[in-house]
Amino acid sequence: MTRQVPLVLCFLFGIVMILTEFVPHSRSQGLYQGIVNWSLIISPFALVLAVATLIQTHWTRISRHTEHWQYSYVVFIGIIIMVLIGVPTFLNNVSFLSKIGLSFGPKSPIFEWLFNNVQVPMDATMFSLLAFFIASAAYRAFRARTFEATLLLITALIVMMGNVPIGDLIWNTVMAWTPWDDVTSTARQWILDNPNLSARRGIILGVSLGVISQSIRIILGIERSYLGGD
Amino acid sequence: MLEKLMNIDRRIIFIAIALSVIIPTLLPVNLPITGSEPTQKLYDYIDALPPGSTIMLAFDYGPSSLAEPAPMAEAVMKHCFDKGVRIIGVTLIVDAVTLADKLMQKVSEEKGAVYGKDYVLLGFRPGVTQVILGMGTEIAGVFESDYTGKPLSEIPMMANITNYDQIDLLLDLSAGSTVEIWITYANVKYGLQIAAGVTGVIVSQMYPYLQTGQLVGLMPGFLGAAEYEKLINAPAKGTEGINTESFAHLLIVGLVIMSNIAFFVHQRQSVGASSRSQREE
Amino acid sequence: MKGQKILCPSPVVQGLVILVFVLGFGLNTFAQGVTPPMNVDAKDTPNDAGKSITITWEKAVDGISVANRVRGYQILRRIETGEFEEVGPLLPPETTEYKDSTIEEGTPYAYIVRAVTEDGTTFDSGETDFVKGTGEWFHTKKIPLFLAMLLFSIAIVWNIYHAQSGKEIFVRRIPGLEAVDEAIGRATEMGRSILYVLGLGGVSDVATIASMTILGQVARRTADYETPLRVPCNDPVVLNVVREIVRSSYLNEGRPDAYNEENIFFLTESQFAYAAGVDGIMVREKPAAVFLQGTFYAESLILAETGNSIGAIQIAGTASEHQLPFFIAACDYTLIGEELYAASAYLSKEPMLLGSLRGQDWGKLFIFAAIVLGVILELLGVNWITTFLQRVS
Amino acid sequence: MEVFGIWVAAFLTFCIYSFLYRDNPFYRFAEHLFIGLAVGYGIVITIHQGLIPLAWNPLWQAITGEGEASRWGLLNLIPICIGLLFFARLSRRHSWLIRYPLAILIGVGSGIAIPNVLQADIFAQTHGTLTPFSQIGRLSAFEIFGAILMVIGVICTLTYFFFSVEHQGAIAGISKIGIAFLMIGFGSAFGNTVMGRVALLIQRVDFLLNNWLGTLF
Repeated sequence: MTRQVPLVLCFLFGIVMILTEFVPHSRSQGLYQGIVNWSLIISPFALVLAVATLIQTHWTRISRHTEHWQYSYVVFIGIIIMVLIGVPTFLNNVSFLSKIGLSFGPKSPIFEWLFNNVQVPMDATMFSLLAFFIASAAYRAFRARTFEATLLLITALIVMMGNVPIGDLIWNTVMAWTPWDDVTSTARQWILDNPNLSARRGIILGVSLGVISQSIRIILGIERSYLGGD
Repeated sequence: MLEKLMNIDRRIIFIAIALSVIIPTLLPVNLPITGSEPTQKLYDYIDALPPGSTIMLAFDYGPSSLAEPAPMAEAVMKHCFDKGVRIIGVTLIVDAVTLADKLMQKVSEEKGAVYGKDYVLLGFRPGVTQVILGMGTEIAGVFESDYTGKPLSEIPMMANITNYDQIDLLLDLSAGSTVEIWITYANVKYGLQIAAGVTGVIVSQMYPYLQTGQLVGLMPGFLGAAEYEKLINAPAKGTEGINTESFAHLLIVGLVIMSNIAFFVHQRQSVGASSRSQREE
Repeated sequence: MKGQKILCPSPVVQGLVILVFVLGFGLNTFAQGVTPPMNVDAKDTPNDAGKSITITWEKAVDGISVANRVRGYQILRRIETGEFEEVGPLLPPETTEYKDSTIEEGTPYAYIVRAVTEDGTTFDSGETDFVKGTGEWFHTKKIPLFLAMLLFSIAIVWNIYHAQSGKEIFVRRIPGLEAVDEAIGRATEMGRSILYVLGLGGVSDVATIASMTILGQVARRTADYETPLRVPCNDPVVLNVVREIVRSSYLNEGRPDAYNEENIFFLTESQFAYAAGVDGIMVREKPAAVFLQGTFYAESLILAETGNSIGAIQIAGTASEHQLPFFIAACDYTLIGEELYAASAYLSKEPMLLGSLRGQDWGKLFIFAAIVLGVILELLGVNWITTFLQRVS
Repeated sequence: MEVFGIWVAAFLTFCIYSFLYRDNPFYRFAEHLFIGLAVGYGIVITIHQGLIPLAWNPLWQAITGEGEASRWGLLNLIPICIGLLFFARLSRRHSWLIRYPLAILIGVGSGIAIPNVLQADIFAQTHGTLTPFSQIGRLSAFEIFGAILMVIGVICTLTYFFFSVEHQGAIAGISKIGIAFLMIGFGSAFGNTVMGRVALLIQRVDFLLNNWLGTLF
C-alpha cells in the first residue's frame, strides 16, 4: 500500500498520457482531457506541502529559541494578515464589517494595498541587491585565469556593451574612421545568433535526453526518489 | 598598493554602482537606439494582424522581476489597442495576477480600451502544464470565469473564442522557464504561434527556439522594451531604463578590465618573486 | 507648346485611351462572372478526433478592374436535409484550404466555396459530395515519434539492466573530480576545514541528489584524513538525509568516532539570509576548499565571490544554467550541467545512474548521426532527412 | 493612503538595502515579513483562483443542480479527495499517503513530457540545425559560414557531454572546441544577466527618486 500502489498509479497515468498522444480518436481525447482536468484539481492542494514545511521550521525555531527566533513571529504575522484579509470573501456579506470599511478577498483594496506597497517593493528590492553583488563580483572574482574564463569574459564584455545604446555610440565616435557602423550591437547579435545558439542547442539536446530518460525511469518505477524515505 | 587595490572594500563598489544608476536617473540622457531583428520580427508579426484578431498575453513574471517585462507588456498592449487587436491576459505565476490587473487597467485607461470588448484578464490557475494543455482543448474548461469571477460566457469578446485555434499569437512575458513550457505544450501540440519577452537572465537560451521558428519574435530584456517603444514611437520606461543602464554597464566593464589588469600585473610580480627566491636557494 | 500637348493629346494617344476604355468595359462585363473556385474538395481531416473536415480548392480567377478582384472566400455548408449556411469568417484571398472544426462527429456535410469580390458580388463553386468526420485510432504522422520513443526507452532500460547485472560501464574522466583529492589534501596540509554547500534544492531535486552522492564520496576521503567537513543546509529535510549519508560514509571508512553531527547544520531556508550565513562562515573560518554543488539561484555569485576572496580552492557544479557563468568565472573547477550527474554516477557507481547515462549517450550518438548525415545529404541535394524531421517536428 | 503606501514601500526598500552595509535587524525584519506575506498571498490566490473555481464550484453546482453542470460533476469528488491526501503531510504516521497524489501528478507530468519534449526539443532542434543547408543556394557567404559554424558548434558541444568514451586524441580536440562554444554561450548569458540585474536596480532607483521623493517636492 505504501509503495506499490503509488508506483502502479504513476505507471498507469503515465502510460495513458503517452498513448493518448498517439490516438487522435475522440474517446482517447476525452480521456486525456479528463485526466488533465483531474490533475488541475489535484495540483492546488500541493501548496499544503510548502506551507506546512515553512510553518514547521519557524515553529521549531520559536520553540527552540534558536538565533533570531523572534523574527519567526513576523513570518506568522505576515501569513495571518494576508490570509485573514484575502480568504473570507463571505464576510463581505456581513453588513457590520462593510460599514466600518472592511472588505475581504483578493480584490479587496486592503489586500491590494498590502500587495502593491509591501510585497512588491520588498520582492523587487531583494532581487535588485544582485546588481550590487554582480558589480562587486565583476571586480573581485572575474579573472581571466584560464583560457575558458578568458573566452567567457571577453564574450560577456561584448554582449554587455552591445546591450546598451552607449556601446554603439562609443564605437561610432571612437572608430568613426572605419567603414563600419554599430559594430558593438551587431557583434552582440552575431554572438547570440551563432556560437551562443550552437552551445545552447547542444545543452538543450543533452538536457532533453536527460528529461526523457528520467521520465521513462519514473513511469517504469525504476526511479523512486520522489517517494522519499520510508 | 596593488594588493590593496585588488582587495578593495566591496562597499566602495556598491556606492559606485548606486551612483552610476542614480545620476543618469536624475539627469536623463537620450542615446540613439539601434533596433535588433528579433524585436522587429515580433513587431512585424503583430503589425500584420488584421483588426479584430486576438493575442494572448501571458504575464509570467513576479514582482521580483517586473522591471523588464512590465514595460514590454505596456508597449505591446499600446500597439495592439491602437491596431484594434484584442488581448487576453493570463498568468501561470501566482503573484503575477495582481500586477497584470494593475498594468492592464493602466494601459486600457490611457488608450480608451474597454474591458470585455478589447481585452480581458483570465487570471491565474495553479498547475502550469495542465493549464496550458487544458486551454488547448477549451479555455472555458480551465477558466470558466475571468479574474473578477465573471463567467466567460457573459464576456462579449470571448464569444467566438473556444481554444488556441482562435488565438493568433501567444506572447509570453517571462522571468523563468515558462517560455520553454509554452513551446513544448502549446506550440507542438496545438500549433499556437509563440513569441517571448524575457528578462536579461534568460535571453541567451531563447535563441535556439528563435532560429527554428518555434518563437516568432523575441524582446531581450530592457533592450527589447526600448526597441519596441521605438518601433511604436512611444518612448517610456524601457527607453529611460536602457539609457540609464548604459552607464552601469560602462562601470562594470571598466571594473572587469581594471581588475584583470591588476590581476596580471600582480601575477607577473609574484612569478618574478618566486623565481628569484628559487635562485637564492 | 508643352502645355498644349497636354490639353490636346495626339491622335495616337487618343486612340489608345479609347481602346483601353472599350476593352476595359468589355472585359468588365465579361468578367462579371469571375471564374469561381475550382476543384473544390471536402475530406475528413486525417489524424484528428473526427471533429473537423478539411476543404481545399483552387483560387478563383480575378476580374481585371479593382471592383472585380476577389476579396476573399466564404465557406458554406449544409447537412442532408438543410439549407446552405456560412461557416467561419471571410477568408483572405490567398487561402486555398480551410479546416471546418465546428462539425458534429458522424453527420454528413456538403460544402461550397464562395468567392466574394471587392464590390460584394459572389461567385459560388460547385457543391462537394457529402462527407463526415471520423476519428482515427492512430496518428499516422506520429509513427516516427512513437518508434523513436520506443527505441530510446529500450536503450535506457537495457543499459540499466546491463549495469545491474554487474557489467562494467565506462564513464570518462571528469576534470573537476580530480581536483577533489587535491582540494582535500590541501585542506589537510593547511589544517583547515572543508566547506560543502548543497545549494537551495529540495530532496527531490535531481541536482541535489547528485550533490548528496558526491558529498558521500567526499566524506569518505575526509574521514581518512580527519579533516573537518562543514555542511550548512538550507532545507530541513535535506539536512536529515545529509547527516545520514555522511555518517554512513564515516562508518564505512571505519571512523565513526571522527563523525561530528554538529558540523552538518541547518542555517535558514531563505535565499539571501542563507547566502549571508555561508559568507559569514567563509570569512570567519577560512576553509581551504569550498564545494558548491547542487541547485543554485541568484545567490551563486555571492557565494563564489566570497569563496574566491578568501583564496579557497573552489569546485563548483550545477545544472542551473543561469548560474554557471558565475561559477566558471570565479571558481577553479566547475562541473557543467550534465557533468554533475555524470560525476555522481562516476563516483557512486550506482547501476541506475550509469545505465541511463550510457543510454543517453546512445541517444546523442543518434542525433549526431542524423545531423552529420543530414548535412551531407543536403549538400548532395538529397533532402529526405530534413523533410522527415520537418514532418515530425 | 496612496502617499502613505509609497512611504511604507520606501521604508521597506531602505530596510533591505541596509543589508549592503551589513546584516542588521531592519533587514531581518523586512526579510521575514516578506516571506510571510508572500506565502499568505500564495494561499489566498490558490484558494480563490484555484480551489474555488476548479474544485468547489463544479461540485457545488452538481449537488444543487444549478447552472449547466450535470450530476457527472460529482465525479470531481475523486480528485478532490486525492488532493486532500496532501494534508497527510501534517501527520508523521500517515505522511506516506501524500505519495498517492504525488505519484499521479508525477506520472501525468512524465507521460506528457516524453512525446512532447522529444518533438519540441529533439526533433525540432535537430531539424533547425539542418534547415539552413536545405536553402544553401540562397544564402550569402557569411550566412553559409554561420550555418557551418552552427553544425560544428552543436556537434562539438554534444561531444563534450559524451561520457561513455575517454576524451583522447581527436575526441579530446572536438570536445575542447565544444568547451569554447559553451564558454561563449555562458559569456553571453553573463552579459545579458548583468542587463537583467541592473534593470532591477534601475526600477527601484526610479521608484525612490521619482515616486517617493516626488511626494516630498
